[in-house]
Amino acid sequence: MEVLQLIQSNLLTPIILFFLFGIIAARIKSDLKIPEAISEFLPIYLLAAIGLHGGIEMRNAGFENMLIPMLVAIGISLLFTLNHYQILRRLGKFNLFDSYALASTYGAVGAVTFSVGLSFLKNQGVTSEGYLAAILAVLEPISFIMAIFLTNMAVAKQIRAKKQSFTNDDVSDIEIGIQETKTKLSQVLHESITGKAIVILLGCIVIGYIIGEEGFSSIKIVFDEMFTGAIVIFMIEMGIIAGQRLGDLKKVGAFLIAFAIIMPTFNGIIGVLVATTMGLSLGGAVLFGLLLASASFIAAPAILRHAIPEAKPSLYITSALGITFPYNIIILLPIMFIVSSIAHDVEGSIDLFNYITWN
Amino acid sequence: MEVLQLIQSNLLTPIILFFLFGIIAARIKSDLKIPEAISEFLPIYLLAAIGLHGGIEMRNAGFENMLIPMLVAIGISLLFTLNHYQILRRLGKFNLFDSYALASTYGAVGAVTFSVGLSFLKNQGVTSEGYLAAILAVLEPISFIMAIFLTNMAVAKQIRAKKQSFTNDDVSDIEIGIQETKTKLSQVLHESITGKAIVILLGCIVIGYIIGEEGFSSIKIVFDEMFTGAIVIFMIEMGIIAGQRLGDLKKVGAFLIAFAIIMPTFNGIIGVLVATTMGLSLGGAVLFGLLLASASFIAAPAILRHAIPEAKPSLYITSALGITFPYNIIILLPIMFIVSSIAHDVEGSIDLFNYITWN
Amino acid sequence: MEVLQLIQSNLLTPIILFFLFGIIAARIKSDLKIPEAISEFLPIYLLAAIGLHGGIEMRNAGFENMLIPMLVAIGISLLFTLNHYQILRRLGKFNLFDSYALASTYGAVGAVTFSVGLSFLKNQGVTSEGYLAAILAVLEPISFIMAIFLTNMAVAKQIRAKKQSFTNDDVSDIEIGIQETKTKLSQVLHESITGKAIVILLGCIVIGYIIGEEGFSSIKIVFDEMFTGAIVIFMIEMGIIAGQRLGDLKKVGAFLIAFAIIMPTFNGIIGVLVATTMGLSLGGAVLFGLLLASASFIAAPAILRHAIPEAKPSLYITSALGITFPYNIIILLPIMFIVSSIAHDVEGSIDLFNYITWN
Amino acid sequence: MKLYKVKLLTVTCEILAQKNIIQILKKHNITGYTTYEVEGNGARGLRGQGFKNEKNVKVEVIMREDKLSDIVEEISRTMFANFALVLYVNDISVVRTEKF
Amino acid sequence: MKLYKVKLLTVTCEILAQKNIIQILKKHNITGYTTYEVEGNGARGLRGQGFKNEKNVKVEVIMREDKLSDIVEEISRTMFANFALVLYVNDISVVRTEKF
Amino acid sequence: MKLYKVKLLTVTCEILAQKNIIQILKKHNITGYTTYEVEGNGARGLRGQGFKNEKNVKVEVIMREDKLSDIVEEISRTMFANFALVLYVNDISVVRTEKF
Ligand SMILES: Nc1ncnc2c1ncn2[C@@H]1O[C@H](COP(=O)(O)O)[C@@H](O)[C@H]1O
Ligand SMILES: Nc1ncnc2c1ncn2[C@@H]1O[C@H](COP(=O)(O)O)[C@@H](O)[C@H]1O
Ligand SMILES: Nc1ncnc2c1ncn2[C@@H]1O[C@H](COP(=O)(O)O)[C@@H](O)[C@H]1O
Ligand code: NA
Ligand code: NA
Ligand code: NA
Repeated sequence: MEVLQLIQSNLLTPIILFFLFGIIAARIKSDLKIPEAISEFLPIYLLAAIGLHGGIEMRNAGFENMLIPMLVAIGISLLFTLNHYQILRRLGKFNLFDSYALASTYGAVGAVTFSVGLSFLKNQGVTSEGYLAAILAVLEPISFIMAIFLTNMAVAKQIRAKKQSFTNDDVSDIEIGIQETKTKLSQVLHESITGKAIVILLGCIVIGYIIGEEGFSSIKIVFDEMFTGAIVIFMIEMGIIAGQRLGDLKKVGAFLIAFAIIMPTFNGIIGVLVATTMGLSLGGAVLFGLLLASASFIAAPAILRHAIPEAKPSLYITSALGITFPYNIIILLPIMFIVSSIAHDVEGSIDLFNYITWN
Repeated sequence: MEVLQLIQSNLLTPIILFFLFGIIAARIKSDLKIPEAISEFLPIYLLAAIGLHGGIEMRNAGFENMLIPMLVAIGISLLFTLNHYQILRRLGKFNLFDSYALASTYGAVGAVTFSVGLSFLKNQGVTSEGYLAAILAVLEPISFIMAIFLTNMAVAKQIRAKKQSFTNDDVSDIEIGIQETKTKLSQVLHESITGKAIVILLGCIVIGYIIGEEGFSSIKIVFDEMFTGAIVIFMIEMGIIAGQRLGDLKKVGAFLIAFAIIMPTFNGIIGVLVATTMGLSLGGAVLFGLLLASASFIAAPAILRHAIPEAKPSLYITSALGITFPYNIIILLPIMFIVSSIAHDVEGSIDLFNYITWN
Repeated sequence: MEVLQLIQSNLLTPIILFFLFGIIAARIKSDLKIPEAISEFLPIYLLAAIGLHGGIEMRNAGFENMLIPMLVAIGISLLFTLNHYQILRRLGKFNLFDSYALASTYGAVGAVTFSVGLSFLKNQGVTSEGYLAAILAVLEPISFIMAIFLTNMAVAKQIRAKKQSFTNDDVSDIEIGIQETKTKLSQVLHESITGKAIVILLGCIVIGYIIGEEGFSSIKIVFDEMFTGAIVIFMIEMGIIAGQRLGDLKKVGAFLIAFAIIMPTFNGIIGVLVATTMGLSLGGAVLFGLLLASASFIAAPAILRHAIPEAKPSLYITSALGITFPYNIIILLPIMFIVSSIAHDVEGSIDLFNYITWN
Repeated sequence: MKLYKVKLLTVTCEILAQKNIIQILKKHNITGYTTYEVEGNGARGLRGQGFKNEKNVKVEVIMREDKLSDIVEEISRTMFANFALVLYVNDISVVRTEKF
Repeated sequence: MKLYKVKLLTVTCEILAQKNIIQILKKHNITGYTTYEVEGNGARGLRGQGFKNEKNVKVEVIMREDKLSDIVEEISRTMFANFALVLYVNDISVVRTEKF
Repeated sequence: MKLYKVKLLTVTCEILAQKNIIQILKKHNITGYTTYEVEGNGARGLRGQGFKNEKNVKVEVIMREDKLSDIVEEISRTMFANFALVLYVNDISVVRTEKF
């Protein structure tokens, strides 16, 4: 199937249609809204389902092969975060705070995006490695911690520089600054790791691993069969919020809009290729790419607002939810699927150059 | 099956029993309550399910035949609204505002009633035309717009009359009045059309039409199989609210109580017969009649409170929810089903007069 | 299967694992939380499902045999409440108010515990008598009413004693005290009986009885198939709340901790044996025992806070939810299952003494 | 617009004490009040996590000065000992004194 | 810390009247306000059970004294007759008067 | 009933700033406060749609006058620049001053 065709058929799945519907509802200023309690519950539910599914898969297939992909994911994630920072600070001329906040928003991962990816693969009849849920959990805090560490280092350096130019005898303020940085970092570390997303995800991976297919059977209807229906409801709300944010796009500016499309494409395709090289399956490579392509729009604000309060949330939320998320699930996901198909075909039969013409 | 028998068997279905249970819970002053977030979410869910179902049906069966029933429904709806007004104002001696508010409440449609109707037909093993969901969506705002238009015209006229008796040179106030009317009307129009009920209903009809049976399969468990279970839960809350309102019946008065039973019966049976004449199926005619018989108790207050603030909500909510809704789903629905059966039999085999005796 | 083995396999079921997960989430101070509307709705849903199930069973199996078990349950429940009071007041040295409050908390029943018991039996492939749901409903208020009656009597007596030592001519205050007691009692009686738990439970038993298997089929997916999935979600929240309370264990003290484990064990095993004697099935006897073993932690505070405001809720909530509930569902439930198996074996084949060695 | 001085009594207490407060108000012939659920911290610890019954509620009552003292006295006497509860009084101005 | 005297206007009304209040505020060039849903009892009976639209809302507006009178007058004139509504004014102190 | 004059500090701010406010209170040895979620509009635009984290919260603290100034100063200094936040002070009367 060709890219455009796949994009088109993806566009016509319930998940994407409900998302677009939500955007339209927001644009025409409808009062439609999923009640807060429901839209707060749905991500918990989705993460629980992802975790259980991952845990059960890991029990079935083992997780010996998990270590290398996880370490590679962490490494790439950190590299990408640094790369984002350089691009945003130097090319984009964003200030220190916004640059680090945006860099880590795009270095982090989006659990909702991952859910949509899982559903997409299910729809294509393709499976994936269960341990990717574990990688999702581990990647969550990584880029935040790095960005916060670097921001605080940079701020401390600035303070130090300023101090030295004024007086030379009084360094206690700098020490206080560094001390504060440490406190902040340990707080953020704690907040990240005990954040509900990671806790429910890791917890359910462990539970899924313990109970296996058999124990799962009694709750399968809720945590498996209703999965897509639940995403679809959540997508209405995501569409509404994204739609409300579209008005802020002018605040975001052309540079960041371009960044929010090009960067995920680059990160995602690298991800697919690296994953393929490490031996992940066709579907697994797509999800691995999606992890790297995705930006965080639920966890990010909660962490960054405390850690880098100087950064403008309107920038990082709007670009992650208003641009990157729709782009990722509508366009990039099919693209990565084709790339992964080609890459896996290559490995199997060195058919790369003939693929596009003949298939 | 005879009317009484059908009413009785309808009375013993979960939907009706849970509704009655809710009423009892309210009457004995129990603190039972469905949490607000759930009872706000359920109508959205029900409308989404109705819309998807309608859209899928329309894709399967086409919607060429939709136009005439829709135009007829709109026409009848407007006629009925005017008729209600005359009855309420002349016979019922209600003031201008209450008359128009009540007239449009009964001219409008009730989405919850429609859900119950769909479930009733499912229970009887009878299908209906998918495009009725579209008619539901279109009828929603029609009678409100008309009632508001007429109310404002009437008020403007009154103001004009008053002015002319005092001074003759100053008509600017009247112009302001008319201007205000226009503003109000365009506001109400916007509010109606972007109101969550219509938006979710129309949106889901379109989505259902696009995805069809096949695309629906992944969300079928949530939006089809759980439908009756969800209604049942919503019926508890509807029963509770209706039960709380029963105490207000004395405020409503004997005339309005009679109106709230006789009018829907008249409207509904006309609706069934007209629909049969237009060639709708047995089930379709029942739903068409139900649309005309139903009164709005969720959308109405939201619109009327702004548009005709002088009207007393205790009148129109209490009569629509406390009397007409229970009457419609418990008694009128089976009656209309019998009427539709007879009418369809007639068409097939001219058996009308023998039907009641022999069947 | 041996006790330890059964406890272990019970420990690894989703229900228990999610509960433990909730405890851990609370202990590491995660911000994970099931939104309030959901965790308020779930007990209503669970009770509705229990009621419907019970009602349908009663229609199938009749309820002629219900009377004696119900009367026996009431009698034992009252006896146990008095017994708890004596132990708490004399051995535990708690004050009058705390003693009565705790006595009735443990004399009352826990609907959540009962849900878990039903799921446990389902998992073991064992059925139970449907009328146990009715006994659950009736037991709810019994011990509260008794405890409140006794507390108020005791307080009135104290007041009288005090008065008589001061003046001899003025007894009006005592009469006021007794009058107040009566008012309080009738209030509590009304509150208990119209409390949402009992209302939904009894209502759904009646509805289940009326609709039977056939009428149930359209809502079976929601009220039967999703049951365990829903419990599992509720267990997260129960675990979180229990986990938050673990810090209060020192306030509870060693005596009450011991009481919260020994008392249910004693009550539960008595319950199993009595039920077996009355001819209940293996599963029915387990549930009967569980009713007597369970303590109330949702209904209790709502009633006791009004009826005995002097009693400390931190005592009765913490011990019932933080100690007894986990103990009951993790350890006592399997123990009672073994006891019931032995007892039922005995009846069949007098195999008691050989059972433990050979099986 | 002429404004008239009245009092605003605010009671923050555990949700299960709301009924008692409203009974006291009724006893003093006051039927107008506004309530909403809140969370809080105080001498009896953090309130608002866990069961809904363990949250707090605020009850706000606009009233004329003459009733204030008795009501405050009765709430203090009957409820301070057993319930998590804080109350305070505010001077406010309203348009329609006859409503209160 | 220097504090400046301003006014706090609080309007408690039925939820469907919130739009009207905010329109009046906008007309007087006030765009800052805080709102939250509440329940209540008053001349028009218990509000807060039943449909969400039958709850109340509180609208709180910090403003300078000069605008207060006109706004109170307009709300009184256009809304007292048809809506369940109570309003009151409070004297408060703020740090940044330029915000209001 | 004797009433004593104290202060009521009200902070309306974005939900994610609540932690900071409570930390500041703790630093000044204040552990009693009441909080609730609200929506609002102001210089930083409409707040309350969208994600829960984008709502506001009100933090209300009854305290004696002597602590007020320092706390207001610290909140102003550390938070006005980066957070959507409004604060105001009210004169109120309470029964039990020893609680605050
Ligand atoms: N200083 C205070 N300022 C504002 N609210 C308070 C204060 N102290 C207590 N509260 C509220 O009153 C409730 C009961 O207080 P307490 O009885 O001290 O636990 C708390 O949960 C808070 O909601
Ligand atoms: N005396 C009062 N104190 C506080 N709030 C009140 C009072 N009277 C009315 N209210 C509030 O204002 C709303 C409308 O009042 P009413 O128009 O009198 O029904 C009520 O539902 C309450 O929320
Ligand atoms: N004039 C005002 N009156 C009442 N609340 C306000 C006012 N201005 C701002 N607020 C509240 O304070 C929040 C933050 O304000 P701002 O920083 O101006 O965006 C708003 O979202 C409102 O909830
Ligand atoms: Na990423
Ligand atoms: Na109608
Ligand atoms: Na018990």
